[in-house]
Amino acid sequence: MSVIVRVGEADFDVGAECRALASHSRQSGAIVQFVGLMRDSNQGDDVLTMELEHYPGMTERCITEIVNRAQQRWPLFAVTVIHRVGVLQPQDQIVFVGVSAAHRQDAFQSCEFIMDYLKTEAPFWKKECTLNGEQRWVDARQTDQQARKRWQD
Amino acid sequence: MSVIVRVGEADFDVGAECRALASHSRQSGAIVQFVGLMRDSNQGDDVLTMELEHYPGMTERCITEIVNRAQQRWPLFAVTVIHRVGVLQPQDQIVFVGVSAAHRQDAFQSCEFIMDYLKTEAPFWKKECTLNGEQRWVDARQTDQQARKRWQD
Amino acid sequence: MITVLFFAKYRELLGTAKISLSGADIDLTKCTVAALKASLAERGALWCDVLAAENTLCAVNQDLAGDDTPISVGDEVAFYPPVTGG
Amino acid sequence: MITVLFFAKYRELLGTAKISLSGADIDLTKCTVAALKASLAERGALWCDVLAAENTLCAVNQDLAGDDTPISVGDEVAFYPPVTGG
Repeated sequence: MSVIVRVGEADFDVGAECRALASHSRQSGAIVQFVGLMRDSNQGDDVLTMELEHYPGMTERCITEIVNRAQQRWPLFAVTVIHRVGVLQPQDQIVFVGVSAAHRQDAFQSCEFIMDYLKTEAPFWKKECTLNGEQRWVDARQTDQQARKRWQD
Repeated sequence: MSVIVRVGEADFDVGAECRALASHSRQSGAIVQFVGLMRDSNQGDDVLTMELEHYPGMTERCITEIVNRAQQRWPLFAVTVIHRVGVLQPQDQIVFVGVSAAHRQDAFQSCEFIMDYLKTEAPFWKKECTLNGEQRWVDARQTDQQARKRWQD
Repeated sequence: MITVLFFAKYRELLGTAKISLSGADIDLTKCTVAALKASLAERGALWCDVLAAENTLCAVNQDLAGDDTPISVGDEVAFYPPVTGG
Repeated sequence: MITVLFFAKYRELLGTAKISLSGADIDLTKCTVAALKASLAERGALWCDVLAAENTLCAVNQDLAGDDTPISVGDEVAFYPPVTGG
């Protein structure tokens, strides 16, 4: 099982990440990849830029722990999680979660599981700068909490 | 809503497909991509090559119809489905399903929905050539039927 | 005239990918998938096996069809085993 | 000595990212998250708001912690609002 967790300012190359995920086993039959992008508006306001703050050290620990839990639930060959920090523009890539498994159900479920926990546990915070100059911290969404709770039933 | 359906011998570039999916809306916040790969063994036998046969014309119609049903269930910005035919080697890419939406739950669910229907309705057939020279048609899997039935409840 | 296609394992078993049937072969004025199956099954044991198999799928003009689906002159009918793509 | 970190909105509200507390500031022989919160809340209304907020999260040595979690000399404690990454 190969686990890669990267947190930093650098962008990522989805094609290269997919090839890397596929390379870990000749029994890999299913790769599921999630890419989160910055949207150009939120709550009715145009958003010009976004700044992502995190808790260095804890973010990597937290994501690695989430990936470990996913491994215990599903048979996986490889997992890659990349999360960007710093200043981002609309349509920039923010987050990548890629999973390789023998069968697609395991790949879909584990990828969604990792995203649901990342959204609710990993210490990242978004601050938006809107078109009218307002700077505001993005509020956590109740729907993300609900999405995570599904996995605990 | 942009829909691309491609069936043919040509390989595909996951990175390029991801960029294309992202380009259709500045409100796209979530891209989910499934890539199906050829495994190097099946039912305990080493597999040397695989040949994919299809029903030209009907495959494209059938996949387009599946994508239309997905669009009716979830708000999507873009969907790309690519399926290869002809002779493939282990680790070759077979199928790509990519979906772009505002929110990740819609992207995950619609991507999995499209794969589950594609696996059980689209007229493709796999023939394996094993290490010991046997040529055999791959049997349909009961688990794929069950996966599809979830969406009908 | 109707065109009948066979795919994958069925194409190999029957040794043919495509046959054409005219009004001389089958009554095309009130034809259905069930009637076509019955007519083709008369060609021999292999044909009977393929067409009677519970999981044999049929498409008429590239849409999934059932036994009651009508078939008219000019239609394209296909018989095939459960699909295994993806 | 313990280190206390604040992130995001809390860092801005309190005007500080990091403070250090010694045994002179707080009893470190039997300290918990709850005791640290109570001590910091005495610094003023803003501090009280941040530390009393129901959804304030706390990590001790980079692991999620509850009010009962013990804090010892050398620990790194962080307070932060609900996360919004991904």
